[in-house]
Amino acid sequence: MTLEILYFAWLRERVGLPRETVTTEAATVDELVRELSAREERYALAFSDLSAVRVALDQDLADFDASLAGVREVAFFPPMTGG
Amino acid sequence: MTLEILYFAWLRERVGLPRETVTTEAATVDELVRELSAREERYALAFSDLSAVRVALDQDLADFDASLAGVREVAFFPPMTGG
Amino acid sequence: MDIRVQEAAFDYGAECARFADGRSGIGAVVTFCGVVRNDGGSLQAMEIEHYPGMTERALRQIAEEAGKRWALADCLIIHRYGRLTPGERIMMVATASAHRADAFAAADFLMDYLKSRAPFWKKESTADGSEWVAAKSADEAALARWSRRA
Amino acid sequence: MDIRVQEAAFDYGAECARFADGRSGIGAVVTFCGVVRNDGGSLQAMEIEHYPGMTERALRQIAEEAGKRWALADCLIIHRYGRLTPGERIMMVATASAHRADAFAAADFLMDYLKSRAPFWKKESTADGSEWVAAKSADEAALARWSRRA
Repeated sequence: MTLEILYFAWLRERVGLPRETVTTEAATVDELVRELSAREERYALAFSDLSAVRVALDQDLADFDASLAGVREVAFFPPMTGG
Repeated sequence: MTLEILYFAWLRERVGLPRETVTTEAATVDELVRELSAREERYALAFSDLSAVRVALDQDLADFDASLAGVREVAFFPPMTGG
Repeated sequence: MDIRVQEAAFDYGAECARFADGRSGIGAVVTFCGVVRNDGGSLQAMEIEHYPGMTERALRQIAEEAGKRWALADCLIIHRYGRLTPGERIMMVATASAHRADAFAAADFLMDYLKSRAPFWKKESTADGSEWVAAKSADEAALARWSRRA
Repeated sequence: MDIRVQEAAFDYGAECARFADGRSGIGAVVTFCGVVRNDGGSLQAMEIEHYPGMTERALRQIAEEAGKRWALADCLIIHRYGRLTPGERIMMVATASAHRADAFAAADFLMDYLKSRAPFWKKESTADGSEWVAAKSADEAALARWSRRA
Protein backbone atom coordinates (compact mmCIF):
# COMPACT_ATOMS: atom_id res chain seq x y z
CA MET A 1 0.00 0.00 0.00
CA THR A 2 1.27 3.44 -0.90
CA LEU A 3 0.34 6.39 1.32
CA GLU A 4 0.90 10.10 0.93
CA ILE A 5 1.92 11.34 4.40
CA LEU A 6 1.70 15.03 5.31
CA TYR A 7 3.18 16.81 8.32
CA PHE A 8 2.21 20.22 9.63
CA ALA A 9 3.51 22.79 12.12
CA TRP A 10 6.10 21.43 14.56
CA LEU A 11 5.60 17.87 13.30
CA ARG A 12 6.72 19.07 9.87
CA GLU A 13 9.73 20.76 11.48
CA ARG A 14 10.74 17.70 13.51
CA VAL A 15 10.30 15.25 10.67
CA GLY A 16 12.07 17.72 8.40
CA LEU A 17 9.71 17.54 5.44
CA PRO A 18 6.15 18.56 4.60
CA ARG A 19 5.14 15.38 2.81
CA GLU A 20 6.45 12.04 1.62
CA THR A 21 5.19 8.94 -0.13
CA VAL A 22 5.49 5.81 1.97
CA THR A 23 4.98 2.17 1.09
CA THR A 24 3.71 0.26 4.10
CA GLU A 25 1.72 -2.74 5.22
CA ALA A 26 0.51 -0.97 8.39
CA ALA A 27 -3.17 -1.74 9.04
CA THR A 28 -3.85 1.15 11.41
CA VAL A 29 -2.55 4.64 12.16
CA ASP A 30 -0.91 3.25 15.32
CA GLU A 31 1.02 0.70 13.30
CA LEU A 32 2.10 3.34 10.81
CA VAL A 33 3.36 5.57 13.63
CA ARG A 34 5.35 2.67 15.13
CA GLU A 35 6.80 1.85 11.74
CA LEU A 36 7.88 5.44 11.08
CA SER A 37 9.25 5.86 14.62
CA ALA A 38 11.38 2.75 14.19
CA ARG A 39 12.76 4.09 10.95
CA GLU A 40 14.65 7.17 12.12
CA GLU A 41 15.23 9.21 15.24
CA ARG A 42 13.47 12.31 13.81
CA TYR A 43 10.22 10.36 13.50
CA ALA A 44 10.60 8.88 16.98
CA LEU A 45 11.05 12.44 18.28
CA ALA A 46 8.06 13.77 16.34
CA PHE A 47 5.81 11.00 17.63
CA SER A 48 7.24 10.81 21.16
CA ASP A 49 4.09 12.27 22.74
CA LEU A 50 1.03 11.14 20.81
CA SER A 51 -1.29 13.08 23.12
CA ALA A 52 0.00 16.16 21.29
CA VAL A 53 -0.53 14.69 17.82
CA ARG A 54 -3.70 14.66 15.75
CA VAL A 55 -4.27 12.62 12.61
CA ALA A 56 -6.50 13.06 9.57
CA LEU A 57 -7.24 10.33 7.03
CA ASP A 58 -8.13 11.63 3.59
CA GLN A 59 -8.76 15.03 5.21
CA ASP A 60 -11.10 13.87 7.97
CA LEU A 61 -10.01 13.80 11.60
CA ALA A 62 -9.51 10.23 12.83
CA ASP A 63 -8.32 8.25 15.82
CA PHE A 64 -5.00 6.42 16.09
CA ASP A 65 -6.71 3.06 16.06
CA ALA A 66 -8.45 3.83 12.75
CA SER A 67 -7.91 1.47 9.86
CA LEU A 68 -5.80 2.55 6.88
CA ALA A 69 -7.75 0.37 4.47
CA GLY A 70 -8.53 2.38 1.36
CA VAL A 71 -6.81 5.49 2.71
CA ARG A 72 -4.63 7.54 0.36
CA GLU A 73 -3.61 10.56 2.43
CA VAL A 74 -2.55 10.58 6.09
CA ALA A 75 -1.77 13.87 7.84
CA PHE A 76 -0.12 14.35 11.22
CA PHE A 77 -0.27 17.67 13.05
CA PRO A 78 -0.53 19.24 16.50
CA PRO A 79 -3.88 20.33 18.00
CA MET A 80 -5.32 23.06 15.80
CA THR A 81 -5.12 26.73 16.69
CA GLY A 82 -7.29 28.55 14.19
CA GLY A 83 -9.51 31.57 14.62
CA MET B 1 -46.28 69.53 43.47
CA THR B 2 -45.94 70.05 39.71
CA LEU B 3 -45.04 67.09 37.51
CA GLU B 4 -44.20 66.84 33.85
CA ILE B 5 -46.00 63.72 32.58
CA LEU B 6 -44.99 62.02 29.32
CA TYR B 7 -46.84 59.34 27.37
CA PHE B 8 -45.40 57.10 24.67
CA ALA B 9 -46.66 54.69 22.02
CA TRP B 10 -50.27 53.55 22.49
CA LEU B 11 -50.48 55.30 25.87
CA ARG B 12 -49.78 58.57 24.07
CA GLU B 13 -52.46 57.71 21.51
CA ARG B 14 -55.08 56.80 24.13
CA VAL B 15 -54.40 59.80 26.35
CA GLY B 16 -54.30 61.94 23.22
CA LEU B 17 -51.21 63.96 24.03
CA PRO B 18 -47.46 63.36 24.33
CA ARG B 19 -46.91 65.37 27.50
CA GLU B 20 -48.66 67.59 30.02
CA THR B 21 -47.91 69.45 33.22
CA VAL B 22 -49.95 68.26 36.18
CA THR B 23 -50.34 69.68 39.66
CA THR B 24 -50.97 66.89 42.14
CA GLU B 25 -50.60 65.84 45.74
CA ALA B 26 -50.16 62.14 44.82
CA ALA B 27 -47.47 60.54 46.94
CA THR B 28 -46.83 57.51 44.72
CA VAL B 29 -47.16 56.52 41.07
CA ASP B 30 -50.19 54.42 41.99
CA GLU B 31 -51.92 57.45 43.48
CA LEU B 32 -51.10 59.53 40.42
CA VAL B 33 -52.54 56.87 38.12
CA ARG B 34 -55.76 56.75 40.18
CA GLU B 35 -56.01 60.52 40.14
CA LEU B 36 -55.55 60.71 36.36
CA SER B 37 -57.95 57.80 35.73
CA ALA B 38 -60.63 59.53 37.80
CA ARG B 39 -60.17 62.69 35.77
CA GLU B 40 -61.31 61.57 32.33
CA GLU B 41 -62.32 58.43 30.46
CA ARG B 42 -59.29 58.54 28.11
CA TYR B 43 -56.94 58.19 31.12
CA ALA B 44 -59.06 55.41 32.63
CA LEU B 45 -58.79 53.61 29.27
CA ALA B 46 -55.05 54.15 28.99
CA PHE B 47 -54.46 52.82 32.50
CA SER B 48 -57.09 50.06 32.44
CA ASP B 49 -54.47 47.28 32.37
CA LEU B 50 -51.47 48.31 34.41
CA SER B 51 -49.68 45.02 33.67
CA ALA B 52 -49.14 46.48 30.19
CA VAL B 53 -47.84 49.81 31.47
CA ARG B 54 -44.32 50.73 32.52
CA VAL B 55 -43.29 53.87 34.36
CA ALA B 56 -40.07 55.87 34.53
CA LEU B 57 -39.34 58.54 37.14
CA ASP B 58 -36.86 61.15 35.98
CA GLN B 59 -35.86 58.75 33.19
CA ASP B 60 -35.21 55.71 35.37
CA LEU B 61 -37.55 52.71 35.32
CA ALA B 62 -39.58 52.49 38.53
CA ASP B 63 -42.37 50.51 40.17
CA PHE B 64 -45.94 51.73 40.64
CA ASP B 65 -45.49 51.90 44.41
CA ALA B 66 -42.48 54.23 44.06
CA SER B 67 -42.63 57.59 45.83
CA LEU B 68 -43.00 60.77 43.78
CA ALA B 69 -41.08 62.84 46.34
CA GLY B 70 -38.59 65.04 44.50
CA VAL B 71 -39.63 63.68 41.11
CA ARG B 72 -40.00 66.13 38.22
CA GLU B 73 -40.71 63.92 35.21
CA VAL B 74 -42.99 60.88 35.08
CA ALA B 75 -43.28 58.83 31.90
CA PHE B 76 -45.83 56.12 31.11
CA PHE B 77 -45.34 53.68 28.24
CA PRO B 78 -45.91 50.08 27.14
CA PRO B 79 -43.22 47.39 27.50
CA MET B 80 -40.28 48.39 25.35
CA THR B 81 -39.61 46.85 21.95
CA GLY B 82 -36.19 48.08 20.88
CA GLY B 83 -33.45 46.34 18.95
CA MET C 1 -17.96 53.89 24.48
CA ASP C 2 -20.00 55.38 21.67
CA ILE C 3 -23.81 55.65 21.95
CA ARG C 4 -25.82 57.19 19.14
CA VAL C 5 -29.58 57.60 18.85
CA GLN C 6 -30.46 59.05 15.48
CA GLU C 7 -33.10 59.30 12.81
CA ALA C 8 -30.60 59.09 9.95
CA ALA C 9 -29.44 55.84 8.39
CA PHE C 10 -25.98 54.58 9.36
CA ASP C 11 -23.39 52.79 7.25
CA TYR C 12 -23.05 49.36 8.85
CA GLY C 13 -19.92 48.34 6.93
CA ALA C 14 -18.15 51.62 7.57
CA GLU C 15 -19.05 51.48 11.26
CA CYS C 16 -17.73 47.91 11.54
CA ALA C 17 -14.48 48.89 9.83
CA ARG C 18 -13.99 52.02 11.92
CA PHE C 19 -14.78 50.17 15.13
CA ALA C 20 -12.27 47.38 14.42
CA ASP C 21 -9.54 49.70 13.11
CA GLY C 22 -6.42 50.86 14.84
CA ARG C 23 -6.72 48.95 18.08
CA SER C 24 -3.63 47.20 19.42
CA GLY C 25 -4.68 45.19 22.46
CA ILE C 26 -7.73 43.43 21.10
CA GLY C 27 -8.19 40.02 19.51
CA ALA C 28 -11.94 39.93 18.92
CA VAL C 29 -14.65 42.17 17.51
CA VAL C 30 -18.31 41.15 17.47
CA THR C 31 -20.99 43.17 15.71
CA PHE C 32 -24.74 42.78 15.56
CA CYS C 33 -27.00 44.50 13.07
CA GLY C 34 -30.79 44.52 13.35
CA VAL C 35 -32.76 44.72 10.11
CA VAL C 36 -36.45 45.51 9.51
CA ARG C 37 -37.79 42.07 8.69
CA ASN C 38 -40.69 41.48 6.38
CA ASP C 39 -42.03 38.07 7.25
CA GLY C 40 -45.16 37.86 5.19
CA GLY C 41 -44.27 40.44 2.58
CA SER C 42 -47.02 42.71 3.89
CA LEU C 43 -45.04 45.18 5.99
CA GLN C 44 -44.97 48.64 4.46
CA ALA C 45 -43.13 50.56 7.13
CA MET C 46 -42.01 50.48 10.72
CA GLU C 47 -42.20 53.59 12.86
CA ILE C 48 -39.87 53.66 15.86
CA GLU C 49 -40.76 56.01 18.70
CA HIS C 50 -38.38 56.67 21.56
CA TYR C 51 -38.00 58.75 24.72
CA PRO C 52 -35.32 61.37 24.03
CA GLY C 53 -33.06 61.76 27.02
CA MET C 54 -33.99 58.52 28.70
CA THR C 55 -32.99 56.51 25.62
CA GLU C 56 -29.38 57.69 25.67
CA ARG C 57 -29.31 57.32 29.45
CA ALA C 58 -30.65 53.74 29.37
CA LEU C 59 -28.28 52.70 26.58
CA ARG C 60 -25.34 54.18 28.47
CA GLN C 61 -26.32 52.30 31.63
CA ILE C 62 -26.63 49.04 29.70
CA ALA C 63 -23.23 49.59 28.07
CA GLU C 64 -21.65 50.44 31.43
CA GLU C 65 -23.10 47.29 32.95
CA ALA C 66 -21.59 45.26 30.09
CA GLY C 67 -18.25 46.94 30.76
CA LYS C 68 -18.40 45.83 34.40
CA ARG C 69 -19.20 42.24 33.53
CA TRP C 70 -16.72 41.66 30.72
CA ALA C 71 -13.27 42.89 29.78
CA LEU C 72 -14.20 45.21 26.93
CA ALA C 73 -11.81 47.50 25.11
CA ASP C 74 -14.78 49.39 23.66
CA CYS C 75 -18.41 49.17 22.68
CA LEU C 76 -20.69 50.93 20.23
CA ILE C 77 -24.47 51.21 20.07
CA ILE C 78 -26.33 52.93 17.24
CA HIS C 79 -30.13 52.90 17.27
CA ARG C 80 -32.43 54.66 14.84
CA TYR C 81 -35.88 56.07 15.35
CA GLY C 82 -38.50 57.36 12.92
CA ARG C 83 -39.83 55.68 9.82
CA LEU C 84 -38.04 52.66 8.35
CA THR C 85 -38.91 50.31 5.51
CA PRO C 86 -38.26 46.54 5.19
CA GLY C 87 -34.59 45.71 4.69
CA GLU C 88 -33.42 48.90 6.39
CA ARG C 89 -30.99 48.63 9.29
CA ILE C 90 -32.55 49.58 12.59
CA MET C 91 -29.61 49.40 14.90
CA MET C 92 -26.21 47.90 15.57
CA VAL C 93 -23.95 47.08 18.46
CA ALA C 94 -20.24 46.29 18.40
CA THR C 95 -17.91 45.04 21.11
CA ALA C 96 -14.12 44.73 21.17
CA SER C 97 -12.15 42.60 23.60
CA ALA C 98 -8.92 40.69 23.98
CA HIS C 99 -10.86 37.42 23.85
CA ARG C 100 -13.80 36.19 21.83
CA ALA C 101 -15.88 34.91 24.74
CA ASP C 102 -16.07 38.39 26.29
CA ALA C 103 -16.88 40.07 22.97
CA PHE C 104 -19.66 37.58 22.19
CA ALA C 105 -21.23 37.60 25.65
CA ALA C 106 -21.19 41.39 25.88
CA ALA C 107 -22.81 41.86 22.45
CA ASP C 108 -25.47 39.28 23.29
CA PHE C 109 -26.11 40.99 26.64
CA LEU C 110 -26.35 44.46 25.05
CA MET C 111 -28.94 43.16 22.61
CA ASP C 112 -31.05 41.44 25.25
CA TYR C 113 -31.09 44.52 27.45
CA LEU C 114 -31.72 47.10 24.81
CA LYS C 115 -34.59 44.99 23.43
CA SER C 116 -36.50 45.19 26.70
CA ARG C 117 -34.95 47.99 28.74
CA ALA C 118 -34.29 50.85 26.35
CA PRO C 119 -37.34 53.06 25.67
CA PHE C 120 -38.09 52.28 22.04
CA TRP C 121 -41.48 51.26 20.66
CA LYS C 122 -42.20 49.90 17.21
CA LYS C 123 -45.33 50.37 15.18
CA GLU C 124 -45.84 48.34 12.02
CA SER C 125 -47.87 49.54 9.04
CA THR C 126 -49.45 47.23 6.51
CA ALA C 127 -52.20 47.75 3.95
CA ASP C 128 -54.65 46.86 6.75
CA GLY C 129 -53.51 49.67 9.04
CA SER C 130 -50.91 50.06 11.72
CA GLU C 131 -50.29 48.32 15.00
CA TRP C 132 -47.89 48.61 17.93
CA VAL C 133 -45.54 45.65 18.18
CA ALA C 134 -46.16 43.73 21.41
CA ALA C 135 -43.22 42.90 23.63
CA LYS C 136 -42.32 39.22 23.40
CA SER C 137 -42.22 37.10 26.53
CA ALA C 138 -39.16 35.41 25.01
CA ASP C 139 -37.33 38.75 25.08
CA GLU C 140 -38.17 39.29 28.72
CA ALA C 141 -37.19 35.68 29.49
CA ALA C 142 -33.84 36.21 27.75
CA LEU C 143 -32.87 38.68 30.46
CA ALA C 144 -32.91 35.88 33.02
CA ARG C 145 -29.81 34.48 31.31
CA TRP C 146 -27.82 37.34 32.81
CA SER C 147 -29.15 36.67 36.27
CA ARG C 148 -26.47 38.36 38.34
CA ARG C 149 -28.64 41.46 38.11
CA ALA C 150 -31.63 40.64 35.95
CA MET D 1 -22.69 29.79 2.27
CA ASP D 2 -19.37 31.42 1.44
CA ILE D 3 -16.07 29.90 2.64
CA ARG D 4 -12.78 31.55 1.73
CA VAL D 5 -9.26 30.52 2.76
CA GLN D 6 -6.77 33.03 1.46
CA GLU D 7 -3.39 34.62 2.00
CA ALA D 8 -4.56 38.10 1.03
CA ALA D 9 -6.04 40.59 3.48
CA PHE D 10 -9.80 41.06 3.42
CA ASP D 11 -11.84 44.21 3.91
CA TYR D 12 -13.84 43.55 7.08
CA GLY D 13 -16.16 46.56 6.70
CA ALA D 14 -16.89 45.84 3.06
CA GLU D 15 -17.55 42.17 3.82
CA CYS D 16 -19.94 43.10 6.64
CA ALA D 17 -21.82 45.50 4.38
CA ARG D 18 -22.01 43.07 1.48
CA PHE D 19 -23.12 40.25 3.76
CA ALA D 20 -25.94 42.30 5.31
CA ASP D 21 -27.06 43.90 2.05
CA GLY D 22 -30.07 43.07 -0.04
CA ARG D 23 -31.65 40.37 2.10
CA SER D 24 -35.38 40.48 2.65
CA GLY D 25 -36.28 37.77 5.16
CA ILE D 26 -33.67 38.43 7.84
CA GLY D 27 -33.76 40.44 11.03
CA ALA D 28 -30.31 39.82 12.46
CA VAL D 29 -26.71 39.78 11.29
CA VAL D 30 -23.83 38.87 13.61
CA THR D 31 -20.20 39.21 12.60
CA PHE D 32 -17.00 38.23 14.35
CA CYS D 33 -13.54 39.45 13.41
CA GLY D 34 -10.34 37.97 14.84
CA VAL D 35 -7.35 40.29 15.12
CA VAL D 36 -3.66 39.50 15.73
CA ARG D 37 -3.28 40.56 19.34
CA ASN D 38 -0.07 41.88 20.78
CA ASP D 39 -0.35 41.35 24.50
CA GLY D 40 3.08 42.29 25.73
CA GLY D 41 4.11 44.45 22.81
CA SER D 42 6.77 41.90 21.86
CA LEU D 43 5.05 40.08 18.98
CA GLN D 44 6.66 40.81 15.64
CA ALA D 45 4.66 38.51 13.39
CA MET D 46 2.33 35.57 13.32
CA GLU D 47 2.70 32.87 10.70
CA ILE D 48 -0.43 30.84 9.99
CA GLU D 49 0.03 27.43 8.40
CA HIS D 50 -2.90 25.42 7.11
CA TYR D 51 -3.75 22.18 5.32
CA PRO D 52 -4.98 23.11 1.83
CA GLY D 53 -7.96 21.00 0.87
CA MET D 54 -8.79 19.82 4.34
CA THR D 55 -9.17 23.40 5.58
CA GLU D 56 -11.97 24.26 3.14
CA ARG D 57 -13.55 20.87 3.76
CA ALA D 58 -13.49 21.27 7.57
CA LEU D 59 -14.86 24.82 7.41
CA ARG D 60 -17.65 23.72 5.10
CA GLN D 61 -18.57 20.87 7.45
CA ILE D 62 -18.63 23.25 10.42
CA ALA D 63 -20.81 25.73 8.51
CA GLU D 64 -23.16 22.95 7.40
CA GLU D 65 -23.48 21.74 10.98
CA ALA D 66 -24.37 25.30 12.07
CA GLY D 67 -26.98 25.39 9.30
CA LYS D 68 -28.57 22.22 10.68
CA ARG D 69 -28.70 23.52 14.23
CA TRP D 70 -30.01 27.02 13.61
CA ALA D 71 -32.28 28.74 11.10
CA LEU D 72 -29.65 30.58 9.09
CA ALA D 73 -30.32 32.54 5.93
CA ASP D 74 -26.59 32.53 5.18
CA CYS D 75 -23.13 32.33 6.65
CA LEU D 76 -19.67 33.48 5.68
CA ILE D 77 -16.22 32.36 6.83
CA ILE D 78 -12.99 34.01 5.70
CA HIS D 79 -9.69 32.78 7.17
CA ARG D 80 -6.22 33.94 6.20
CA TYR D 81 -2.94 32.06 6.24
CA GLY D 82 0.66 33.20 5.83
CA ARG D 83 2.45 36.00 7.64
CA LEU D 84 0.44 38.56 9.63
CA THR D 85 1.50 41.40 11.90
CA PRO D 86 -0.14 42.69 15.10
CA GLY D 87 -3.40 44.51 14.45
CA GLU D 88 -4.04 42.63 11.20
CA ARG D 89 -7.30 40.80 10.77
CA ILE D 90 -6.90 37.04 10.75
CA MET D 91 -10.40 35.88 10.00
CA MET D 92 -14.07 36.67 10.18
CA VAL D 93 -17.39 34.90 10.33
CA ALA D 94 -20.85 36.30 9.66
CA THR D 95 -24.30 34.82 10.15
CA ALA D 96 -27.72 36.03 9.03
CA SER D 97 -31.02 34.87 10.45
CA ALA D 98 -34.59 35.94 11.03
CA HIS D 99 -33.89 36.14 14.78
CA ARG D 100 -30.97 37.33 16.85
CA ALA D 101 -30.67 34.23 19.05
CA ASP D 102 -29.95 32.01 16.03
CA ALA D 103 -27.48 34.47 14.52
CA PHE D 104 -25.57 34.82 17.81
CA ALA D 105 -25.50 31.12 18.65
CA ALA D 106 -24.39 30.12 15.15
CA ALA D 107 -21.55 32.68 15.04
CA ASP D 108 -20.37 31.60 18.49
CA PHE D 109 -20.53 27.94 17.41
CA LEU D 110 -18.61 28.60 14.17
CA MET D 111 -15.85 30.30 16.15
CA ASP D 112 -15.56 27.54 18.75
CA TYR D 113 -15.36 24.85 16.10
CA LEU D 114 -13.00 26.55 13.73
CA LYS D 115 -10.66 27.35 16.65
CA SER D 116 -10.16 23.67 17.45
CA ARG D 117 -11.36 21.67 14.45
CA ALA D 118 -10.12 23.51 11.37
CA PRO D 119 -6.51 22.70 10.42
CA PHE D 120 -4.74 25.98 11.13
CA TRP D 121 -1.60 26.39 13.21
CA LYS D 122 -0.12 29.65 14.47
CA LYS D 123 3.53 30.43 15.05
CA GLU D 124 4.49 33.61 16.85
CA SER D 125 7.75 35.45 16.26
CA THR D 126 9.34 37.77 18.81
CA ALA D 127 12.87 39.16 19.15
CA ASP D 128 13.67 35.97 21.10
CA GLY D 129 12.71 33.64 18.27
CA SER D 130 9.56 31.91 17.16
CA GLU D 131 7.25 29.44 18.79
CA TRP D 132 4.15 27.45 17.86
CA VAL D 133 1.07 28.59 19.72
CA ALA D 134 -0.21 25.81 22.00
CA ALA D 135 -3.87 24.86 21.84
CA LYS D 136 -5.75 26.15 24.89
CA SER D 137 -7.67 23.73 27.05
CA ALA D 138 -10.34 26.46 27.34
CA ASP D 139 -10.87 26.28 23.57
CA GLU D 140 -11.32 22.52 23.70
CA ALA D 141 -13.62 22.90 26.71
CA ALA D 142 -15.71 25.47 24.82
CA LEU D 143 -16.78 22.74 22.39
CA ALA D 144 -18.61 20.96 25.22
CA ARG D 145 -21.12 23.82 25.21
CA TRP D 146 -22.49 22.45 21.93
CA SER D 147 -22.80 18.98 23.33
CA ARG D 148 -25.33 17.52 20.92
CA ARG D 149 -22.31 16.43 18.89
CA ALA D 150 -19.18 17.66 20.65
